[in-house]
Amino acid sequence: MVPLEHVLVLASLLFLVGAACVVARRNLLMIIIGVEVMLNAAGLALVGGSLYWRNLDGQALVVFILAVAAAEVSVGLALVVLAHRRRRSLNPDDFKMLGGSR
Amino acid sequence: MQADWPILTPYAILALAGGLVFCLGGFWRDRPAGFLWWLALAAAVASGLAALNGPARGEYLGLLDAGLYGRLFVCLIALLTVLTLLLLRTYASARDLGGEVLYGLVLLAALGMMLAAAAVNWLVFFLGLQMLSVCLYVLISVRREADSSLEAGLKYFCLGATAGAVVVFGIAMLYAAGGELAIGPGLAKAMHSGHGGLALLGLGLVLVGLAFKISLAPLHVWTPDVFQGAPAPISGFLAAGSKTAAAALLIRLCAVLPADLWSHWMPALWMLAALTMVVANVSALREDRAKRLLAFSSAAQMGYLVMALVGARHGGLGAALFFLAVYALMDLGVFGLLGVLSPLRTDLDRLRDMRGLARAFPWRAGLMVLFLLSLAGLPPTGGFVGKIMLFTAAISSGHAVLAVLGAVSAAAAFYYYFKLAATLYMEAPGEDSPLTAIPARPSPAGGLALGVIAAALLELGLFPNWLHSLATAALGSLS
Amino acid sequence: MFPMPLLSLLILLPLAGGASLAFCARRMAACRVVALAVSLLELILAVSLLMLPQTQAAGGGHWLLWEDHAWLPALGMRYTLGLDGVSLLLVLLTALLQVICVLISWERITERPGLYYFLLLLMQTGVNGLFLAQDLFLFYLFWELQIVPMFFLVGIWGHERRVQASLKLVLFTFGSSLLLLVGILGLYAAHGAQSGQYTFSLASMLAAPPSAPVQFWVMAAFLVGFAVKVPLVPLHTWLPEAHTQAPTAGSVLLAGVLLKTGAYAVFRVALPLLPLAAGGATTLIMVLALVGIFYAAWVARAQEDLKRLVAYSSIAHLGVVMLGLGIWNLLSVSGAVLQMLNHGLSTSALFILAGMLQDRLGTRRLVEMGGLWKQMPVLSAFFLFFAMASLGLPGLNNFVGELLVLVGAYQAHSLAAAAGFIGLAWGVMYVLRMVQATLFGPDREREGLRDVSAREALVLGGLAILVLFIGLHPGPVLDLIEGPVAAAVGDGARLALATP
Amino acid sequence: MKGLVLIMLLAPLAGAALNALAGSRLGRNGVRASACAAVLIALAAAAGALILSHGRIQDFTLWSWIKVGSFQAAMDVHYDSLAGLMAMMVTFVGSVIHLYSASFMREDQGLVRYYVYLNLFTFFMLVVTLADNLAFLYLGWEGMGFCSYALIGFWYGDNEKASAGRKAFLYTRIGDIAFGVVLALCFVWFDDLTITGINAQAAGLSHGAALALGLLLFWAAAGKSAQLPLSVWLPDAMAGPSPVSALIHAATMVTAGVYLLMRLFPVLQASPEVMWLLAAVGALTALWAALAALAQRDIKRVLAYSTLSQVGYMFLAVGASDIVAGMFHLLSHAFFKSLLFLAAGCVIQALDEEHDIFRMGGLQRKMPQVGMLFFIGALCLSAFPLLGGFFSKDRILLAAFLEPGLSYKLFWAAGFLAALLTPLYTFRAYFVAFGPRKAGSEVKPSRGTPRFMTAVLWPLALLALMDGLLNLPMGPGKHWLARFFSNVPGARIELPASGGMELAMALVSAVGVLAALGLAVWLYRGRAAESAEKGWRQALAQALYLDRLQLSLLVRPYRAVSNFLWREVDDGGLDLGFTTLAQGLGIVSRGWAAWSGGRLTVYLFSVLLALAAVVVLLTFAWFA
Repeated sequence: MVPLEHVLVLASLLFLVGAACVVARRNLLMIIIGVEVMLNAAGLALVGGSLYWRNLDGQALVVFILAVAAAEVSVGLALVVLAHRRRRSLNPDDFKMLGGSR
Repeated sequence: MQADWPILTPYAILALAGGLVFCLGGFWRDRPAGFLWWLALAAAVASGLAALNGPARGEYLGLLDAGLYGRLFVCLIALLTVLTLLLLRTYASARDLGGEVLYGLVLLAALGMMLAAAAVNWLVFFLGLQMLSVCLYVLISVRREADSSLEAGLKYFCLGATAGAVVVFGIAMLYAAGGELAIGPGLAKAMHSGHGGLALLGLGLVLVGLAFKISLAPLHVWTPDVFQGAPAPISGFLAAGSKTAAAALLIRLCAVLPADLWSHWMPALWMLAALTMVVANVSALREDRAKRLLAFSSAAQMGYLVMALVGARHGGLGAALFFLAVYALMDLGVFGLLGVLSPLRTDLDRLRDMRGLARAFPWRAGLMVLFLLSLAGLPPTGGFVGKIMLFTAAISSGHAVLAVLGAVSAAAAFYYYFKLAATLYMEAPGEDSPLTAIPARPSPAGGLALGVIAAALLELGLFPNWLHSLATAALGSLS
Repeated sequence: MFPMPLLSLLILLPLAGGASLAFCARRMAACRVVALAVSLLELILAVSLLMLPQTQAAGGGHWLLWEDHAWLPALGMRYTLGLDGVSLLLVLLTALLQVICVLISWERITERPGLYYFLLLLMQTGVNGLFLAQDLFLFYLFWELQIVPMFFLVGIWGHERRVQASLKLVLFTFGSSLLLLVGILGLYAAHGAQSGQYTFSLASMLAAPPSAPVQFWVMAAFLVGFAVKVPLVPLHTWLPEAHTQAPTAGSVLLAGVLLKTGAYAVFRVALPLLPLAAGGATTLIMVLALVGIFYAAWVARAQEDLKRLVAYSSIAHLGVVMLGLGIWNLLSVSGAVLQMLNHGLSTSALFILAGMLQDRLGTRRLVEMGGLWKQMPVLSAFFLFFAMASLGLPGLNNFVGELLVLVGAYQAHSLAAAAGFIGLAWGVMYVLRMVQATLFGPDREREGLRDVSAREALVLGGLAILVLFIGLHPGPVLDLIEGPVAAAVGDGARLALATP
Repeated sequence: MKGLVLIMLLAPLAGAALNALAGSRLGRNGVRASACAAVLIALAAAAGALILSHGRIQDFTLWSWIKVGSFQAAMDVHYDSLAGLMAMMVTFVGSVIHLYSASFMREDQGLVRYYVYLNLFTFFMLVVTLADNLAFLYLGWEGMGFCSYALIGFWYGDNEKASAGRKAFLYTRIGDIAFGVVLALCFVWFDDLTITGINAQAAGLSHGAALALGLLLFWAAAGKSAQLPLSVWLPDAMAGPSPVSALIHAATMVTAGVYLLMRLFPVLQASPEVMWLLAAVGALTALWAALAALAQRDIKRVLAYSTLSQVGYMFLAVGASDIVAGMFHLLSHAFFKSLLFLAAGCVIQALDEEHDIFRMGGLQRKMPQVGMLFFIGALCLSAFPLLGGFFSKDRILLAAFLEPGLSYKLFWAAGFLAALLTPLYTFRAYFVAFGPRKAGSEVKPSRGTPRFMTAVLWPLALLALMDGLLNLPMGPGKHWLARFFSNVPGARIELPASGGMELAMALVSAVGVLAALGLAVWLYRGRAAESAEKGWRQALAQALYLDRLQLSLLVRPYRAVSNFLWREVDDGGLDLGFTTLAQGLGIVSRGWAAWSGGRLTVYLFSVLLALAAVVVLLTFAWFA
C-alpha cells in the first residue's frame, strides 16, 4: 500500500496550492475555493493517517470537516453576495473602508 | 456511561436554547418583546450553574474535559455570555440588530467556545472552533445597514476560514503522527512512535491557527479592522470569548505537551510573545480611534499571556489562567462601555469625539478609567495582579530578556492608555461633538453588566487569592 | 501588637474619606469641608503615633507598629506593614502637607471639586502605603498607585500645557517603574531559587541577599526606577514641566511627597537589600547627586518662570538628599532623611507662594513681577523667609540637614564633601535672583493686589514655625530617626567596605 | 553671669521678634523705643558681664542644638576678655547707631523693617562675638550676612541698591563656604567643634592640616572682612543707609573676620605660611584700598575704601602675630569710622542724598557741629599723633617691622606708605566737602539736621579721641589692654622691642603723618573740582579695575554657562532627546499600524508568512 509519507507530501502540496490560491488570487470567491482546497488537503491527510493507523478517528473528522465546511461556505457566500451587492466588486482590496481611514 | 450525561448539561442547555431561539424567532411572530432575550439569558445562566455544580468527573468519552479545568472555562464563558447578553440588550433592541435571532447566535457561539475550551479531543476542538467562528462571522456583520460591519465580517470570514483550514491541516498532521485525535495521548504516542518531527509540524500549524484567533503578531493585523467594524458589544464578545476559548487550548497544550516536544515548541512561543508585545503596543501609539486602539491593546495583552506560557514550567500557566479571566472581563468591559456610550448612528470611536466625556458622564468615564488602569496593569485592579504574575513567571523561568521586552513595550503602552484617559478628562468637546447624541444614562442591563465587571476587576485586584488557587487546582486536574 | 490595625487605618482613612465625597461631588463647600476633616483626622492619627514606644517587632528593626497578613500565599506576597521612625516622619509630613493642600485649594478649585479632593486623598493613601509597606510587592503596588492621582491632578486642574506635562510625568514615572518591577521580580526569583522559599518580604530578603551578579542587575533596574522619581539628573526632565503646569496643591504634593518616595526607596530598599552592588551604586548616586546639585542650581538661575525656577531648586535640594544617601554613614543619612522633611516644608512653601503670586498677578514670568514688597509686605516677608530657608541659612531647617550631610560626607569622601559645600554657593545665585526679581525693584502700579488672607497666613505661618523649630531644635526629629537610620547604616557597614 | 549673657543675646532678638510680629501696631515711636531699648539693655548686660567676669574665662552652654552620634553642635559661649570687650564695643556702637537712626530714619516708610533687621543684626553679631561652638558661630556669621544683604538693599525700590546687597551676600557667602569646610574638618580631625577645644588641640596639628585650616580660615575671614581678593563688595555696600554702613560695614561685621582669626589664633600660629599670607594680604589691601580711596568722589566710597585699608592693618597685625594690636586697632577703628560714617550720613541727608563731595563744599560753616565731628573722625583715622588711631596703628607697624625676614619689612613699608596716604584721602574728603569755598560755589543744605542726631555722636567722638589711653606704650596704665588680654591664647603683652626703638618708630610715623597732613592741606584746601577721571586717576577710582576684572572673569562666564546649560543642554539637549525618541517611536508606530491598514490581501499574506515563519522556526528547533 502507499506509505504515509507520500500521502502527506501530496496533502501538503494540495494544501500549499490552496494557500497560494487564497493569497495570490485577487478575488473573494477564489479565496473561498482556496480554503476549500486546503480543507480537502487536510481531509486527504486524515484519511491517509487513518489508513496508516488502522482506526476510524481520522475519517470521522473528515466527515465533520465536510459538514462544517458546508456551513462555513454558506455563510461566507452570503457575505460575499452581500458585499458584491454593495460594492459591485469581488476584489478583496476594494474593501478598505476600515483601517484606511487615517 | 449513563451517569456521564449530566456532564453534557451545560452544552445541551445552550444548544437547545439556541435552537429554540431560532425557531421561536422564526415562527412565533407575536411573542412578547424581549422574550427571546430573557430565554437566552436564562439559558446562559443555567448552563453556567450546571457547570458550576455538575459532576467533577475526569472526561466524557475522551471528548470533553469535565474536570476542574474544563468546568472553570465553561463557567467563565457562561459568565461572559451573560454579560454580553446584558450589554447587548438595549444596544441591539435600539438598533434592531437581526431581530432577536442575534441572541441565538450568541448562545451557539458560546457553545462553540465552551466546546473548544473544554475539548480533550481534536475533533471536538475543531467542531467548537468552527462553530464559534461561523456564529461570529454573522454576529460581526449583523449591522446589515453599515458597510463597516459587513466589511469586518467579510474580512474576519476570509481570514478565519483560512486559519481554520490551517488548524485542520495541523490536526491532520498530528493525527498522522500519533494516530489518535485525543490531544494528550496523541502527542505522547507520536513521540513514542518516533514521529516527533511531524507532531511538531502539526503543533506549529495549530499554533498558527490559535495565534490568529488570539491575534498574536504577525497575525494580529485583522484585529483592528474587525473590532472597529463590529458592533461594540460584539467586539467585546469576540475579544473576550473567542480568545478565551483559543487560549484555553493553548494553555492545555502547554500543560500536556511532552517535555522534549515542549523544548522544541517553546521558541516559537517566545518569538510570538516578543513580536506581539512590541508590535502591537507600538502600533497602537498613534491610533486615533478608540476601538482600533483597544484592538491593538487586546493583541498586546495576549502577548503578555504568551510570555507567561513561555515560563509554563514555572507556574506560568496558573498566571496565564488568572490573567486570561481578568483579560476577558476587562476587554468585554471596555468594549461594552463603548457600546453603552455609543450614539445610535455609529459607535463611539474617534478619540476626538470622546473629548470632555468625563464632564458629561462622570460615572461611565470613571469606569472607563478603571478598565484602562486594569488594561495598563495598574493597581488596584485585577489587571495589575495578573500582569505581575505573568512577569513573575517569565522571570523566574529565566526569560529575563523577554520580560524586559515586555516591560519596555508596556511602558510604551502607558502612552496610549493615558492618552485615552486624558481625552476623556482633560480636553474640551469640539463643536461637532456627538456627546449630545449619547444616551443620558446607561441602560439598566448594560449598567448592571459594567458594574459587575468593575466590581470583579477590583475584587480580583484586592483579593486575587481564591482565583489563583482555583487556577492552580484546575491545572492540577490536567495531565 | 495593637488591637486596632492603626497602620491599615492610616492607609484606608483617606480612601474612605475620598470615597465618601462621591455623595457631594458637585458641591464645592461640602467637598472641601469633608476633605479638610478627613485630612485633619489623618494628621491627628499620625501625630498620635508619635506617642508609641519603640519596640522590636517581627522582621527586626525598630518597629513601632507591625501588621502582617497573608495575601497571595502561592506567590509569597503578604500584606505586611511596618512603622518605624523614618516612615512615621514621612507619614507625618504627608499628613501635614495634605491639610495644607486642602487649605490652599480652598477657593482655587471650583470645577469638579469632588474628583479633585478624592484624588488628593487617594494620593495620600498610596503614599502612606508606600512608606509603610514592608513587603516588596505591596511596596510596588503603592508605588504605582500614587502616580495615577497625580496624573489627573496635573492634567485636569493644571495650567496651559497641562496635558503634555501630565503625559510626560506618567511616561517617565511608569516607564521607569516597570524596570523597577523587573528588578523586584528578578530579586524575588533569585532569592527564592537560593533560599528555596519564594517571598517578597523585605525582612527575609534582607536576611539572605542574592549573589553578586544578580545584585548588580537588580540594582541597575532599581536605580533607574528610583532615579527618575527622585529625580537624579539626567532623568529629571519630566519634573520641571510637571511642576510648572501642576496646580499649586499638585506642585506641593509632587515636591513634598512624591519625590521623597524615590529617596525613601533608595534608603529602604535599594541599598539595604543589595549590599554587594551597593558599593558601586552609592558611588554612582554620589556623583550624580553632586552633578545634580550644580547642574540644577545652575539651570535654575537662568529660568524665567518662577515655578520652573523653584522646580529646579527642588532638584538641587534632592541632590543633597541623595548625596547623603550616597555617602551612607550615620551622619549623612540622618541628614538626608531630615533633609527630606526640610525640603518638604520649605520647597512646598515656595510653591505655595509661587501659586499665590500666580493667582494674584496672573503670570509666572519673573520679568512681569518685581516690586511686590510694597504692595504685599507680609507675603513678601514670608517669601524672603522661605527663600532664606532653602538657601540653608543657619537657624532654619535646611541648614541642619545640609550640615549633617556634608559633615558626614567629610568622614567618607572629603572631595565630594568639598564639592557639596561649593554647591551651596551655587544655591545662593538663583535664590537671590528669584527674590530680587519678584520682591525688589521699582514698584509697578498694579491694581487690586491683596496681601495674604487669614487662611493663607495660617498655612504659611504654620510652615514658618516648623521651619524655625527644626532649624533651632531638630533634636526630636533626629531622635525619631536615629534608631532606624543606625540600623540601616549598620547593614550598610558591609557595603561601606565595598566602596572603592 | 550666664543670665547676663542670655540677656545680652536675647534682648536684641526679642526686640526684632516684637517688631517683626507687632511692629505695625506699635506705631513709629513704639518701634523706635522698643528697638533702642533692646540694644541698650544688651549694652548694660555687656557692661555688667565685663565687670563681673573681671578677666576670668567663662564657658557655658545655652542650648543643645544638633546632636547626632558624636556630632555635637551646641549653642555654647566662650566668654574671655576678647569676647567681653568685643561685645562691649558692639553693643555700644550698636546703641549709638540705633539712637541715631531713630531720627535719621524719621521719615522713612520701612522703619519697622529697618529696626527689625538692625536688632537682628546686633543679635547675630553678638552670637559671633560670644560663640564657642563653631556651628553656633556659623549661625551668627551667616545671620549677619543675611542682615547686611537685607539692609544694603533696604531701599529695594532701586534695583542698583538691591543688586549691591545681592553682591555683598554672594561674596560673603563665598567666604562662608570655607567656614563650613573648616567646621567639617574640625569635626573630622578633632571630633570637637568648640573654639576652646580646637585651640587646645591646635598645637598637635600636622603641618599640612594646619596649613589647610589656616588657609580656609583666611578665606572665610577675607570674605567677611572684604580683604583681597574678595573685597569688591564693600564699596557697593554703601548703597545702604549710612547708619547701616557705620554699624555693619565699618564697626562690626567687617571686622568680624579679623575677630574670628583672633579667636582661633593658635590654629593660625601653627602654620607660618598662613601667618605670612595674612600679613601680606593685609598690607596689600591696606595699600591698595588707600590708593583707591584717593580718587573716589562719593564720600561714602572714600570711607568704605578707608575701611578696607584699616581692616587690612588688622590683618597685618594678626599676620605679625600681635592680636593685641589688632584688637586695639579694631576698637579705635570702630569708634572713629562709625563716627565718620554717621557724620557723613548727616551731610548726605541734609543735601538730600548727595554723595559727591565735589557737589558739597563749605559745609563747615553751614553745619559746624557735623563738620566738627567729621574733622575729629578724620584726625583719628589719619592717626594724628596721640589720638586714638595713632597708638594702635603704630603698634601694628612696629609688630610687622619686628617680625623676622625681609618680606615682613616689605609689608611694614607698604603699611607705612598706606599710613602716609591715609591723611591725604581723609582730608581730601574733608576739605573738599567741608572746607571753605569761594562764595557762590557753596551748596546750601536743603534741610536741617536734628540736634539729636549730632548729639548722640559726641560720645563716639570722645571715645575716638580717647581710646589711645587703653593701651599706652608707656607711662601710667601702660599696656592695660594687653594685660587685660592675658587670658587670650596667643596674646603678647609687650613687643620685643627696646623703648628707644618704639619711640623712634612712633616719631617716624608721627612725622610722616604730619607731613602728609600738610600735603593734604596744600593740595585740597579750597579745591572745588578735580580734573576728569582718566589715566591713573581713573585707574584709582576704579580701584585698579579689580571689580571689572572679576565681573568679566567670573560673573559673566557664570551667567553664560547658566544660560547655555538651560537652553542648550537641558531644554535643547536632554529634553529634546527624549522628545525625539518619542517622535521616532511615533513614526515606527505609523509604519506598523499601516500594516493593518485595511488590505485583506495583506492580511492573508501575513497569515501565510506566519505559517512559513513558524514552520521554518520549528524545523530549526527540531534539527538543531
